[in-house]
Amino acid sequence: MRIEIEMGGQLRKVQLEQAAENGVWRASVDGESVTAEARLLRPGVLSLIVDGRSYRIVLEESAAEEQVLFAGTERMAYRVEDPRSLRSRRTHGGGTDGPKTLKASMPGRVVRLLAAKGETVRAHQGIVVIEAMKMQNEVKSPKDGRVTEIHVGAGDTVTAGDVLAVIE
Amino acid sequence: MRIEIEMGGQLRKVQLEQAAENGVWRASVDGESVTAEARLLRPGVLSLIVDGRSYRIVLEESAAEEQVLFAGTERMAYRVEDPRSLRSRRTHGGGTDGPKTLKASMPGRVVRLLAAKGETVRAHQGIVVIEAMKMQNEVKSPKDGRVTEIHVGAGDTVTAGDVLAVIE
Amino acid sequence: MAFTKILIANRGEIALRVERACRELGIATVAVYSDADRAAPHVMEADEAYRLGPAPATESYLRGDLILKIARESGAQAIHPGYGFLSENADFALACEEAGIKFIGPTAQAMRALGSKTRARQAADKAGMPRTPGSTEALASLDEAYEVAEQIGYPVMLKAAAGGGGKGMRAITRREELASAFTSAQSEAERAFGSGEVYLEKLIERPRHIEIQVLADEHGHCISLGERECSVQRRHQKVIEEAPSAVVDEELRQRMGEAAVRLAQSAGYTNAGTVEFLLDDSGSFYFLEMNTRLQVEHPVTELVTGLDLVHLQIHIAEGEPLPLKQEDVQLRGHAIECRIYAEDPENGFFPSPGRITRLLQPGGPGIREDSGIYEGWVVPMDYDPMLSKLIAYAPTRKMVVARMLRALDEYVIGGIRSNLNLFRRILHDEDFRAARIDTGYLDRLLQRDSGTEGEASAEVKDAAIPAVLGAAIFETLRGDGAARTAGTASAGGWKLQARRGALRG
Amino acid sequence: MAFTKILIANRGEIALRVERACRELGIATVAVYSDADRAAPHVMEADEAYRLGPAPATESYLRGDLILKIARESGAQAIHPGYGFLSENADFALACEEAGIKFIGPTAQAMRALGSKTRARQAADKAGMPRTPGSTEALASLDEAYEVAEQIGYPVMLKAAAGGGGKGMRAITRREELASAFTSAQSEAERAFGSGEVYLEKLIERPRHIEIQVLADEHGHCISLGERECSVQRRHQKVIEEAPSAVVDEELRQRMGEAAVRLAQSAGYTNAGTVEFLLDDSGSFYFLEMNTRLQVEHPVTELVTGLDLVHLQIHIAEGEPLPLKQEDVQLRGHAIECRIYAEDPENGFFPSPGRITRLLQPGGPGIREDSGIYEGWVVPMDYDPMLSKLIAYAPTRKMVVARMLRALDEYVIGGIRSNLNLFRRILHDEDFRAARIDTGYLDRLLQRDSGTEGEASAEVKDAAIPAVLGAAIFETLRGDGAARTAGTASAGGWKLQARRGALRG
Repeated sequence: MRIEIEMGGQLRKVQLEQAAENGVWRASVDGESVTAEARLLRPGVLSLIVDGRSYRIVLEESAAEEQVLFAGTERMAYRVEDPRSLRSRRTHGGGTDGPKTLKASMPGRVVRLLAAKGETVRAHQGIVVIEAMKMQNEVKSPKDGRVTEIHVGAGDTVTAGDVLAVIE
Repeated sequence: MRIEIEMGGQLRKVQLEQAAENGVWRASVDGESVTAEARLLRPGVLSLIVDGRSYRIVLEESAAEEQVLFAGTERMAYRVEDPRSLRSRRTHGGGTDGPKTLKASMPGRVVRLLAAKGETVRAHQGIVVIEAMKMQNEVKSPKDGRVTEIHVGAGDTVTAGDVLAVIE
Repeated sequence: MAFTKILIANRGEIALRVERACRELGIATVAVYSDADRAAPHVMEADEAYRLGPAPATESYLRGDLILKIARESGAQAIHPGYGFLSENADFALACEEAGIKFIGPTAQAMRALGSKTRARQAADKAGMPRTPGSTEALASLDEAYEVAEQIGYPVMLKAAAGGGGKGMRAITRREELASAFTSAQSEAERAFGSGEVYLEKLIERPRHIEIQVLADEHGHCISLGERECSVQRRHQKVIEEAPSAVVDEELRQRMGEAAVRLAQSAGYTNAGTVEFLLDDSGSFYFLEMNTRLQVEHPVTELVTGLDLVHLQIHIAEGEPLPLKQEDVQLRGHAIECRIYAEDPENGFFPSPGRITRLLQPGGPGIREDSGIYEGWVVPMDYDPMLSKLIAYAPTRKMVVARMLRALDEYVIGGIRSNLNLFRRILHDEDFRAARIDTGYLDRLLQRDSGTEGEASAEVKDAAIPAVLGAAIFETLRGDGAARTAGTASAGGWKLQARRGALRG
Repeated sequence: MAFTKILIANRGEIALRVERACRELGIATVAVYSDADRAAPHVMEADEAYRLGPAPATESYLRGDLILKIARESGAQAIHPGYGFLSENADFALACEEAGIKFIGPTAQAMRALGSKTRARQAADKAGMPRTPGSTEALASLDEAYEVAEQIGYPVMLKAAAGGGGKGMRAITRREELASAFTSAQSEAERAFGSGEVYLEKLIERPRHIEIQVLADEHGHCISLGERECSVQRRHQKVIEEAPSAVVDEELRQRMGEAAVRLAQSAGYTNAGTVEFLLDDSGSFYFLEMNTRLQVEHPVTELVTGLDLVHLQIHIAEGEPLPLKQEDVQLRGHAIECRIYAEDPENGFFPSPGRITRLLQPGGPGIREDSGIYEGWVVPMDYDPMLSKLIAYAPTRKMVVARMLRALDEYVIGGIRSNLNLFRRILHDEDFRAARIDTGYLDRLLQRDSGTEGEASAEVKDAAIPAVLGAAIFETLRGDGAARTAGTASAGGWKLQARRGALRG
């Protein structure tokens, strides 16, 4: 199996093959051969031994395109570029041109709107104020443009990933 | 939904219905009405509130016919007699007549056989010795009879539920 | 009167911690919960549990009327308020008294006398206890503010009498800043606490925050249980606490302890309380305020004294005399506490509520965790973001820091962001390790470190290959769903089983 | 020499406990494992891990040759043997010495001098320390056995010099029993230990098992860390341990401690060790044997002294002098340990290996768990059935018993059987609570209780309706698989999601 994994800004090509023995995987990472001995202790928790060194790799469960794992204590985000994977077929973020959606980065309640539909805004200008856990956070415009859509109103409850507004 | 549950030697008839509200179940147990408020915290762990009293009900995962749960600290075995349930269609144990299978009650290694095929044995006579965790345990005949089949030999590894021998 | 049932008017780790104490004392527990907390551990672990209302605290945990009604109907003889919510609400304490239900804490009267910062400063004067120079009553006018400031000398601090959490607080270095600060602090205090009362005190530069735990019974006995060092703060919120303080010696501990006991006794204080001080460079200490309740950080005192403060709170409320005298208090070893929050230190400390999808918790020697979470728990957006308190104990400060780092390394919280890495950063910092800390320490560390975040540590590079391999293996298993379900015995067909069998061996 | 890397020649909770200590001291760890333990926590938590061989201990954890080879190749400077396996194997200690790898424990010589019970009895005589009356050398013949028995008077005890775990041990109340016991004990000892050497000692009736922890550095300093009470035993296996003992006062503690130190010093003992005594009704104590290693029950001593014995073991092995003197040892509070086993007390204590399908572990104030398991772990059938050690600390014995019961109530182990309920039974027993215990206590309790097992407790009746309801709800959810997977976000269609949503709220 071939997989491409983008992690820490680098695209790594991985070729992976399960050997006959229990839990042994023969792999090459960017052409370098590696033998790894793996055991899934419970869902999302992998004990990995590579050349005698022992690692705890913990997968953070996510339905999102970007996955997160902990290698020891290091939190690492990654994206799988496997052509067979459904998830990578979704359109990626794209450049700074074109319409941009403003998404909630965390669950919370909309406290107020700082811009109205049709208003011209600047990059980094606050658009929506969300409150969670007694703290208020401004969700800011990713670019200069115009607010073409607003999907929420004061008092609404939002969850992470909800589209709040569109800036064109 | 109607379910019959055998627990602690008693057969209880339960009628269960999920109310419109979140997590509220209206039930009758042997004709007595009960309203329960339930939340599954994670697989197998149920927080149950009945008349203001709070209970932790933990299901022990099992593929066997007999299920086990912990109500607080009490370990309770039960069997579901729901006619719709596949599991209850399996034949139950039966009486003391007819052939009886001798099963391993725990995983281990067969150390030695105490009876040979064809041998006449008495109830409670040791038939197979299994070792686990440095302890040896005799699996005993459930009845007077004759050993008609022996499925294991010294040195074999067995898991719980494996048939060791048949006594007729 | 020995209690047989106690209602815990709180949530999260502190509710569970009090329930555990009650169970140890053979006392039945009544939990209350909001709709956001139906699946919370404190609900399941209680003997009884009753719904209060919707998620917002004003409709649930702050509903003293409902809580009292539940206490009465369930037959609880006492209410433990925990910290936060109603714990320092004198009206609620009074309502409990009037309803014949024991409030586990001081009387409403003592709470009022020490709860307002200006009244507490007056009490400190009466008790002959050092406090920061400045006013002891609300400032009547800007002119009075100018007058007091000249008298004590700049820099000065404007504070709300009813304050807490840094609200209504302003540091003023020059005369010109006073007028606008006065107006804005007043209106901020008015909004936050319903009282615009502010006062002025001398600003102590680079102070340490040192507090003394006191316990007073209802028979006039009061003892102190040593100090806690709480200087590691972000925006006036404690982040790490320890006991003892590296800079408090036996003589200073005794003087601060005696001052704290004097203050408590002067106000007829009963039950557990904490007297907070600022300690300056020269070793002088100044009364700051009194917290008339159990503190979040009480476990570090428990570990170095070997006592259980909640047991003692309950005994005191039952009318028992203190089971020990001042000279019986033995301090031993060193303890440290990390407040684990659902927040993202790398992103402006944004709160991070949501589902905890993965949880690995530490254990073993010297580690205590007072937690209110589990794998699968959805951290509500409605309350304080504290998830858990990780507390370590060891013979020396050096070793307890090493032990806490070990425990942090074992800890994984997935699904939401947490401040675990912040603690690693602090505990590795040379200044922290040398105990060169003051209340501004953490803000300086955060500013200093923000410049160096681009560099990948050696550890990251080390883990890059296994991390990539792990991701690839998870992805391979994900294809057939095994990554998520391999731990249970129930899933799928034989092909999947075979593959998982190979992995699990 | 300061170690930078240590190999841990063990498995289970003790391997993890030593790894934690190493991490706290900044020392890298090398784990070894058998095929049954690839997924064990001690493998994942180590820095390095190497396979030893198949599951049987003789092919893995007892392979000293392989372990030394791995130590050399991985660059470990020292080996920590834990308890059991190679920990009391003088040949292995010697092989380490010869390979230039430090064995963290006493020298082979000291181990030999104190490891044989007869030689240890001779050492006790030399150190002027009370021991049970009887022989100090192997009995040469049955005639000699008769002679010694007459001399000390019946009842007597026949014991194997190389013994342990009750093997080769016979209690003899009358002369007529001696001959057959002599022959059978000899042959049992021969089979179990490869040495048929047996000796006779006076049988102490209803003794308590009290042991003294000692620590000796390589510079001639030796201290004792108080006693542990280990009288709650089943078939000579400890089940519950506590510190301090309810019947040992300061004067007796000092006398036993001094005797233990004398013995250790007379044999040039270094590192951690335990001197076991029997204590009779009259308060007289008799030397029983010395364990030349860290004990399973060391945590109770750690909790009452505030020290970390594994840290100290490592420092001693590094050649450091003891960091404290006898007068620095402060005992405070009370600690108790429960050895949680995979066994079924209701069914003849049959071992119960297999997969742990459900695991809820306790936490909070005063609770320490040294565990080697997790939910999903398959307890191998090849080793000791110990799963975990649950240890509690509180100011008093009464409170620590209540606290342990609270923690046991929080504990759930599903999928395999455990002895959790046995501890509940013991800790609720009036004799245990009054500390009326001796080494025969538990066997008497088990016999007594076997008659009353038919009665359902009030608690069971209380829980019957919720248990039936819970079963019915689980069954309803099982239909669509939700009971098993509701905690993860990945499963199934919208219908299932909706139902689960209702449940989880």
